[in-house]
Amino acid sequence: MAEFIDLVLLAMLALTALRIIFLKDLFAVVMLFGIYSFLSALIFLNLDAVDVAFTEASVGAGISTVLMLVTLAITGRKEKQSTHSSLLPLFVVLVTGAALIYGTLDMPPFGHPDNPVHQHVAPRYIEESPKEVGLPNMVTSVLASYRGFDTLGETVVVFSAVIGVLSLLGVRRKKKKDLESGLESHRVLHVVAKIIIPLVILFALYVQFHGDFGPGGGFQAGVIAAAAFILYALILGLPKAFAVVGPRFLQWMAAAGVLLYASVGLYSMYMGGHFLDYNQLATDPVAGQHYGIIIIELGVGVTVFAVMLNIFYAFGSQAERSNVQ
Amino acid sequence: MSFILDYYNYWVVVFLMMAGFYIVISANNLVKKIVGLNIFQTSVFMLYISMGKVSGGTAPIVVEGVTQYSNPLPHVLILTAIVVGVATTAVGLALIVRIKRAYGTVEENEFDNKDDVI
Amino acid sequence: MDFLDIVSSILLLAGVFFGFSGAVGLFRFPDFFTRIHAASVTDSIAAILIIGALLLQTSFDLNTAKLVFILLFLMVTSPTASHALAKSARHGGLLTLAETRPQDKQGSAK
Amino acid sequence: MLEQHLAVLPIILPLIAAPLALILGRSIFSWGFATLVSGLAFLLSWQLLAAALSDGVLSYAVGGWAPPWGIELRVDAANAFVLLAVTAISTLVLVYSKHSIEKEVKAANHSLFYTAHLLCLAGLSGILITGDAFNLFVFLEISSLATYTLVSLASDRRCLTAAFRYLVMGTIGATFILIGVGLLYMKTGTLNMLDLAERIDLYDSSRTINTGLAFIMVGVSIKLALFPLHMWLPPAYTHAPSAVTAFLASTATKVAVYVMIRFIFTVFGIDHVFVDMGMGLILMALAVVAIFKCSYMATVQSNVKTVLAYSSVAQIGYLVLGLSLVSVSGLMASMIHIFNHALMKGALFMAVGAVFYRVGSVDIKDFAGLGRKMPLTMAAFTIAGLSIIGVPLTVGFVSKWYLVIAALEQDQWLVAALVLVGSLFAVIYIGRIIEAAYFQKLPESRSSENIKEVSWLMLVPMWVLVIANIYFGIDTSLTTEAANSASEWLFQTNSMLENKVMEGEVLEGHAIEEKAQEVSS
Repeated sequence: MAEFIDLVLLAMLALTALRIIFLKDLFAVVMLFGIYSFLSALIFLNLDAVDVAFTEASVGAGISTVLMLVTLAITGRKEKQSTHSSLLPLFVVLVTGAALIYGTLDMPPFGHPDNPVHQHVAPRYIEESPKEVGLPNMVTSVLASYRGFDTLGETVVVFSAVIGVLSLLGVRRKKKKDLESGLESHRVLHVVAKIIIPLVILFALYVQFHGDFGPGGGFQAGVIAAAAFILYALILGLPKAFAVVGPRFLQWMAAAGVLLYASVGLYSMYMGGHFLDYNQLATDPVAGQHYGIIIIELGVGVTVFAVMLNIFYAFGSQAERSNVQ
Repeated sequence: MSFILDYYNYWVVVFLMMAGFYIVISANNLVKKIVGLNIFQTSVFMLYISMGKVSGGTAPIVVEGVTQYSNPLPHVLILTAIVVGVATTAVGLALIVRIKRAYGTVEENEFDNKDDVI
Repeated sequence: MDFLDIVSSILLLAGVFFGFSGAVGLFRFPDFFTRIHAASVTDSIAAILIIGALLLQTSFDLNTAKLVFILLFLMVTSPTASHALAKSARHGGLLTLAETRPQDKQGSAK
Repeated sequence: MLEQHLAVLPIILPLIAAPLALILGRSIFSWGFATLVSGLAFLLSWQLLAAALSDGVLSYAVGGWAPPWGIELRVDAANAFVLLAVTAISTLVLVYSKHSIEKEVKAANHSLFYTAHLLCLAGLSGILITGDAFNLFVFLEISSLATYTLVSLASDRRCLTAAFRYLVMGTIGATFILIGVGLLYMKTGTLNMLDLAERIDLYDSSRTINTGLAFIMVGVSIKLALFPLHMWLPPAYTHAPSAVTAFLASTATKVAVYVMIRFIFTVFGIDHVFVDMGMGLILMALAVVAIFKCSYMATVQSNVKTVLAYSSVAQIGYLVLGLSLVSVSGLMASMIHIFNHALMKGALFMAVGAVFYRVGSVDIKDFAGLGRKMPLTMAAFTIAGLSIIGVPLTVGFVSKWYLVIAALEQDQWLVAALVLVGSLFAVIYIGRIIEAAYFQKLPESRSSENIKEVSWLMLVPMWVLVIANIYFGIDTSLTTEAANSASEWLFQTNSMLENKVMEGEVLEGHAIEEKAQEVSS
């Protein structure tokens, strides 16, 4: 059954990708990309990668699509007729694809439990991590503890993204109150948003702190919390959102999250262990792992929330500027 | 037949990757290039997740009575890679907004004509 | 197959039927407002029916609560989204089919 | 405490400093802080190189999890040597950038500039030190994102399109590396490079592994701007702020070359890459074409930064050429050239940045008469230019010398001759600029402009590099010793790998014999 679902989803993905190649209407392209992301999230779910599915749905189908739409609002939605000769790209793609297909011929069969991937390294995560780290969600154990350095790097990548976006676009605080911002006339939206936003933030907190036991964690929580504020900013306008959380404050929050994460590593060095060795954080190693993971997940959550919201602010204020012009 | 059943997943994923790759290198519009880049990357993520799957396994969260779990390591790698992807997308889109402001167009061949090449 | 299973299957099938008809409507109807009407109305009822069917399959545990929350969330957001879309379209100056072709309407009234 | 954590500190120091630099906010504080941090990183990497030269390998398990389960940092003579060059250049460029950035970047973005610079430094250090293939991808993306930001900070609008092209090409490269690492992981189940090297041999002739190798090679080639994939480099280097170009030209591509060396020597093994896959010939051909095509391109450009950018692509050809000779001396020539080219190009781009600071343009025709107006800057440019050409008593000569020796060792007379002919092109493109600066008169229209020497804050780092150009050109003991032990170390690791393969074959041989006996009995 799982294989059948997989096949159907893959077919839908292939159709979506083909449609995107030939479409000229960029608005439709971006919406199809959102669908593509969502379908791949379903594939991830079907292949047991619940955390990944969660992230792909919130990032690919959520944040990325929103950012692309805002960009389209500034750049226009029609693609002009391409004048590129498409033969060279086609040739490059065919060669690359042929190389990859050649590579698949010696691949271990799909889903087989004896594959090398399942024989080396991973068994320790599956068998020992519930004892060594003490969390039922192995993905969180590996992410935050065994490969915690990768996750620090990932947080820094997000931080670099906000540095890039801010240096390119900046966030302008508007002095003029008269320009139309948000969806003033939509009464129904206002009421519904006011009901929903607290629930979304509550859900984000649940995802943040329940990530040790179920799918979720700092990254997903940060994105969901940012989505709640993005909704607020969309409906009530950027100036009102700036009054709640200002862009300057968000910059500090983004920096603080990275520093919070790194400080756990420094503290464990101070206690005599290696960088990010959570065993040193408490007398009982498993308790130490638990403290360490909660704190670094908080750091990730804070940074991701601040960065995603700040990036949206930057794009949003550009879009409002182009509306005025 | 079992050959096809063993590999069809990888083949479709390769096709999707190449579709994304084609969009990146052939599109003239910068937004479409970024969409292509995302499709390319998302398909690579599928390659990783496919190799982590164990037939008959469940999601790698400890549940009483389950012995066969899928491999958690590719999931962790891809969580990181998704974040890297969205970071790149954000910076790329910000560049596009600035290019639109500076050149008035986001079609590659049009702004090329507005400057001397290099 | 006990009674609950049968009821749940019927609800599920009904939900699928409504979802499918909504998709057909989305394709077949002529303009924006009729399409969004088809999509939003059938979508709501399909969601209620399908989640109702799933609720009957649970054994009244955490999953039940989660499904109820999802149902409530969909009931609030889905119509709101359709409303916002339609209102924005109207705001932006989109006319209904009847308004764009008044003579046709008169013709058909006769 | 310090010795124990020496391997991780050069990465986390700039990593933690970056958010602090953002919080500091004021341009002058961020600048001072970033320079201080970069200087500290330089001292640490000096210590690290000393430790690596005396003790061999330093392995550091991040999080206390033993490899291959956790992430391992692995420092040996080779990457400590490259790290030393990277941190040294970073510190000098930061000192230099204070004035240069004031001229070329909007005031509001200054603290963002220093933050991005620190992030880039942290990413490059991470790429060099990490011993984990996926961790390498993460740090690669940190440095790349910071680089796109740095390139796009210039005030000319063309920097935007240059940065966008760089972003698209860079992301394609990174995704190719991701595919390659995934294919390797699929066959071996591990991501640790040492562990990968051990387990790859079990599947030596596998098509999946070879495809993975090809994808990693192409991905890294995009990052290091190897000839047909170099198209992103000239525009990016031309339109980025001068300080950024000085930093990137002398570090980013070098780090990518090191990544290629690392994958070839410590993961796949040279026998596999060069003999079985025949990549040596491909790399050598591409390198030779790069040297000629791009040296020629450099002679016909009018923008000096573009001239030097094409020259960089040509110099990358030399680096890859040394690598493709597959010998200790060839690899040693590449390692020396990584260090030396960083010194030359750093000095050259700093001098060009100084000209931009005063004149506001870097066209060759605007260099006319600058020899008198900016004597120190142009003297620095001339000496570093002579170094690029390969005049004796400069580091350029040392690099070319070892490269020619390495080629002759293998009776590659043609290659040795081509290296020397390539230098002639350098005479032309550097000569054009020097001719303009010293033998052409300042145009009448500019004589009223107040063109004078730049401040000491820009001159000192430039001249430190120029003096290093001469010093390491005369006293070659430090660089050759480090490069020699680095390349011997790489070959040693590699032969360890191959011995294992041999044992594996012997075992298989036994198995075959046993089977044969079973059949016969």
